[in-house]
Amino acid sequence: MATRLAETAEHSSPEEFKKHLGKYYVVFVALLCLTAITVGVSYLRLNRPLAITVALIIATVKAGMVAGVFMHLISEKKVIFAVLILTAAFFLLVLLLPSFTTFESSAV
Amino acid sequence: MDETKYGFWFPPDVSVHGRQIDSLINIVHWFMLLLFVGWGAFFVYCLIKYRARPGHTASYLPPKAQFTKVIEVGVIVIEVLLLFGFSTPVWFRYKNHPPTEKDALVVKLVAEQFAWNFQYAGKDGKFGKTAEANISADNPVGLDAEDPDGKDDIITVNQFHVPVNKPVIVQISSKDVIHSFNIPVLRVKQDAVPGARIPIWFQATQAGHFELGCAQLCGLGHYRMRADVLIDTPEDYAKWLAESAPPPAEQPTSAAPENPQSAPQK
Amino acid sequence: MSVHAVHPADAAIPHTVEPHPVTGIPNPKFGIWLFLASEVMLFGALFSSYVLIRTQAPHWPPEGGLSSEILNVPLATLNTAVLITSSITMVLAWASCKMGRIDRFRLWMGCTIGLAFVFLIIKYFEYTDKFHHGHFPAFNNFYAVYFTLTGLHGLHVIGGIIVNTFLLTIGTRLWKTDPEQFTNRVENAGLYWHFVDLVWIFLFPSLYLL
Amino acid sequence: MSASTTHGHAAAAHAHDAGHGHHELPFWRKYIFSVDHKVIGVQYAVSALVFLFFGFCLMMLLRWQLAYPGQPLPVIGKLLSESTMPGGVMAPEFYNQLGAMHGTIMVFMGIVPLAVGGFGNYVVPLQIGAPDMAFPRLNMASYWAFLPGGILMLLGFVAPGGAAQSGWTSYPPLSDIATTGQTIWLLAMVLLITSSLLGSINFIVTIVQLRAKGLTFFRMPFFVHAQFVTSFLLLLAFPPLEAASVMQLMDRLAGTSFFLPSGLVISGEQLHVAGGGSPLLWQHLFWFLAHPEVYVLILPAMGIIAEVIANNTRKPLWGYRLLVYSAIFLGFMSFVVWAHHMFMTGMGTTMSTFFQTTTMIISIPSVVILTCFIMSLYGGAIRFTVPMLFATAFLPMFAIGGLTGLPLGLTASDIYLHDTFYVIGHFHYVVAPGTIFALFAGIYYWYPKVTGKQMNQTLGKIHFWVSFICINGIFMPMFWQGMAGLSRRLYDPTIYAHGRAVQSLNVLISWSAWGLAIAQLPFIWNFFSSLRRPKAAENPWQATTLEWAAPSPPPHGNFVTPPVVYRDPYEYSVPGKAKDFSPQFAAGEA
Repeated sequence: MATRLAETAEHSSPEEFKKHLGKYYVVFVALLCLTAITVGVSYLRLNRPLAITVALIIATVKAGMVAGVFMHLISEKKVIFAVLILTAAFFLLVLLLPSFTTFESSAV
Repeated sequence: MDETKYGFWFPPDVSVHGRQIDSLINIVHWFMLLLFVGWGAFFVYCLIKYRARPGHTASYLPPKAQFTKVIEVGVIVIEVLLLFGFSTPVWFRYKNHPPTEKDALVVKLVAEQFAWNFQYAGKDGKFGKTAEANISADNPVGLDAEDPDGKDDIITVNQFHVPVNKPVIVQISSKDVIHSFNIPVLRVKQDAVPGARIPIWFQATQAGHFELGCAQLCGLGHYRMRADVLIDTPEDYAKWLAESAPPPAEQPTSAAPENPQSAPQK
Repeated sequence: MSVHAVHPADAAIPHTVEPHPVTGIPNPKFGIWLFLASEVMLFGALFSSYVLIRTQAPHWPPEGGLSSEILNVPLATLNTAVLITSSITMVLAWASCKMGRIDRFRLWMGCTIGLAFVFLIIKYFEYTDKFHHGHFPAFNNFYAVYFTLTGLHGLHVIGGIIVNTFLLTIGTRLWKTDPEQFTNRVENAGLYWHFVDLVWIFLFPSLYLL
Repeated sequence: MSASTTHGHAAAAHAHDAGHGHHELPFWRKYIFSVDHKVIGVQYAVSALVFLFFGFCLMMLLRWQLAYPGQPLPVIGKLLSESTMPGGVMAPEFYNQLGAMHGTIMVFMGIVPLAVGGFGNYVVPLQIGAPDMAFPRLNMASYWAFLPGGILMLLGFVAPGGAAQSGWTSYPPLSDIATTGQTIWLLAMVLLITSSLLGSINFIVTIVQLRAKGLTFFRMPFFVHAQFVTSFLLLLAFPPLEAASVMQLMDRLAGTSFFLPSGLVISGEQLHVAGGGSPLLWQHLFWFLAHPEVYVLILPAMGIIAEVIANNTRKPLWGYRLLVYSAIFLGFMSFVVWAHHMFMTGMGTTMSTFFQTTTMIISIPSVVILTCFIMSLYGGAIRFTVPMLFATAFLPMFAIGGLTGLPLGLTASDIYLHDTFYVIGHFHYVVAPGTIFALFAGIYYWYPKVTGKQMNQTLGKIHFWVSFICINGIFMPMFWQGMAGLSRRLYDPTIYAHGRAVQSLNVLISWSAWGLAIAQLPFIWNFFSSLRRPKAAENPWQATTLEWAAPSPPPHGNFVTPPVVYRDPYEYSVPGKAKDFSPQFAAGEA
């Protein structure tokens, strides 16, 4: 019963499936290293905009790995991507538009 | 106050930029009426002509209707015209080309729960520094007593004297909640947001006694947050300035006219 | 032919377990991704408020100094490592189900829950340390943003703990009758858990390091 | 081992009353904590109608003060407590409570649960041929998050200091320093938002995953498309308000100052908070939700109108695909227009131009949808049944609502019209003669499906005509009040000269409002008395959509045999067919 279970996923059999476990460990180590890097970079006291971009790039890479590998987004179906892209668009809207509007306000 | 001039449609317009706003509103309403009557006529025609009655059956095929596309494009064209032909130019000119502080009367306004406190620079043309710390019942704008510029400042509560035919800049702020500086006859409205000082300007074209109201809900006294707007001829304005100027130096606190409002409750 | 041991109403709902022929996913996975989409908007609004308040503030943190001096960065780095580890143990718990090893599942899921508790305990120390110095959320907007964002994230961690504990204890009964549905449930709990880790991955640098 | 094909399983569920193959549910599991989408739909609809009526009564009280400022209310004035109506005369803070709670109750506890919770839950699974919603227990959870939220909101009235009184928009700093009623408002809002969030997940998964065989995306009735777009609005727009409510709760309870700028002086004393917050932040997050929210109010109504118009013109909808694309475009655009509510907060020229442009763009899909509806009348054989009366009245009323949005969307004219009674007239025309008339049409249209009994048509016509006259009597004069410059939310408008000039209109509006209340009596009587009328025909309106394939009222599991869809949703008057309607579920020759 367990073997048939494994077939439903794209991996063929438990042994086959075990080979795929390797990538999770790789991602795990990569995440720890990137965390160390981002903390290390923060000690360099870079100027404000550079520090923000570096930290954001590292965080996005880490997030990409978690989402892509751990959450199997790489092999996910089209309908999930459609929802996520729509959400990403509105996420950016809610993140940036209020600040732009307040920044440009004519308050003296 | 001449009550007869207020009716169902626009109240009198006594500001320079008011004419553009009124014309835009009128044009938009003509466009709306045109659309509504056109739609309405076709709508009623369909209801009558295609009502169910013996011998009349519905037609399965949709009518070949090109004219809806024409109407659609027409609506889009008119909206673009309204937007970039009328609204944005008026708004850009209003926001980006205010009168310079040199030739305009600058008035600082601090709205509070249920009263408007106006601060005029007085003869020296300079405003005294104000700080929230020294706001009290008889010092509503928190004028700094030691500051020499502030000695001749005139503080009025719910009395807004403005010279006619002269640009006026009002720097609007609030000390507690959001209010909204609204003078319908001058076609002026601006939220008074605490923590920010937002300038607006207008130029009155006609002397008279008008009203200023609060347009943003600000608590239980929101409805009675009314002030008198007195657009004076130059002589009257000069006379008022002289009368209400605080007596020179030895009087430290500004002799603001007694605050008619009782201490405003929260 | 074992009928689902699930609620009778569920039995009649197609695609509760087997994927939909067109979309290729079962209902619960689609549902959890939609839930994560709404969570993205929730934390998006909180980050938007953080960005707006911070750009408006004359200087940040209001009392001067650097956020990395006020907040304990080494402890937070450890916390990030704890959460990342709990993510990998979650994946291994799911993988154990895939390989039919319910005992390994219990081990890895237990680790995930344990690490989640470690995360909360570290947060507890961080919070109490600030409270000792009188730095409550009302102290200034830096602490208000810090406590609100990490507090709400903490609540999500607690939510994850509750779901994972259910799966580890009562939930495993489903393994005997319908292992495939149980594996899907573990996977969906995993998706939620990775999302909570993902939020922390953005929260950590923006609050502590910038 | 995998479970038998669930379709076969559902087929076994043909027993009319008992559930399929399992024991009969106890009363409380069948009607109170039920997981059947139909029972939950009725629960949502009935509680929403009760809340709607309560919100309506608040408005009737409020109208007394506006029509006769300062005069004691004859009877009811004595009944209410001294703190709210001292000596029968309404206190200003109670007036603000009535205004704030009227808005909140009608929007979040009246129309959304009726349109999405009630109609959506009941009709969508039936119209796509599904046995139930994708997550029945999540569906139950969403109702049982809604009801406590609704009751908690009403409990605000007994809180010390009364209910929330900072408007349904609760702008800080006023809402931050308000009495405890505001905290209750925030907690109730979090519950209501969670309910809508859970509901929207259920709808999207159901519509995508559980459609019957043959029911492709463009064969779904427009009502299902409208609910699909509405669910995405609920899913993605609500969380930011939940975050803002959490922040305002922190402001009020933990003393933070997210929305409190520094240096506030409240009634004479310094406010001892850290400061540095921004009041406009709340407005951004609130209107980020509230504008998609108003499209959540109108889209299901458009869905109902499409169903009723197609059925009663005996003709396929004109431009069905145009309608679907417009609804989707409307849903997307509703996320980028929100700041046209904030033109007067000192906004710069670039952002105000951006939001003016998006506001003009969003008017296009509404115009297209309305044109499609009116073109659907052309060439039909229009039966003026009661649902059709309401749907016919919806079209011009919604047109007035939409058109009066134009001067408000342009910044220059908004300077004058912002926060006046013109705005009140604008959004009420879209919501009252718009959405509520569509919901009445829906009730009359689907009542035979829900109860198996037809409602009395003459009582329906009386209800329609009196409501139609009174509702226009209420909202049309408001445009003139707005043009005269009368601000909204004023406890006593006669303080201002331009208020006194239009005070006579206030009396007309108030009497129309009380007339509208009387007009609802025949409806309420009709709604309950029709339960005892004889059994109606299986498909009384001779409709083509899938919900009429199931018996009325449908058993648990809905369809006797899972329906198969053969054609488009509105195949009426197909040439060469015996009957003038060919249902989607009927095989080839019907």
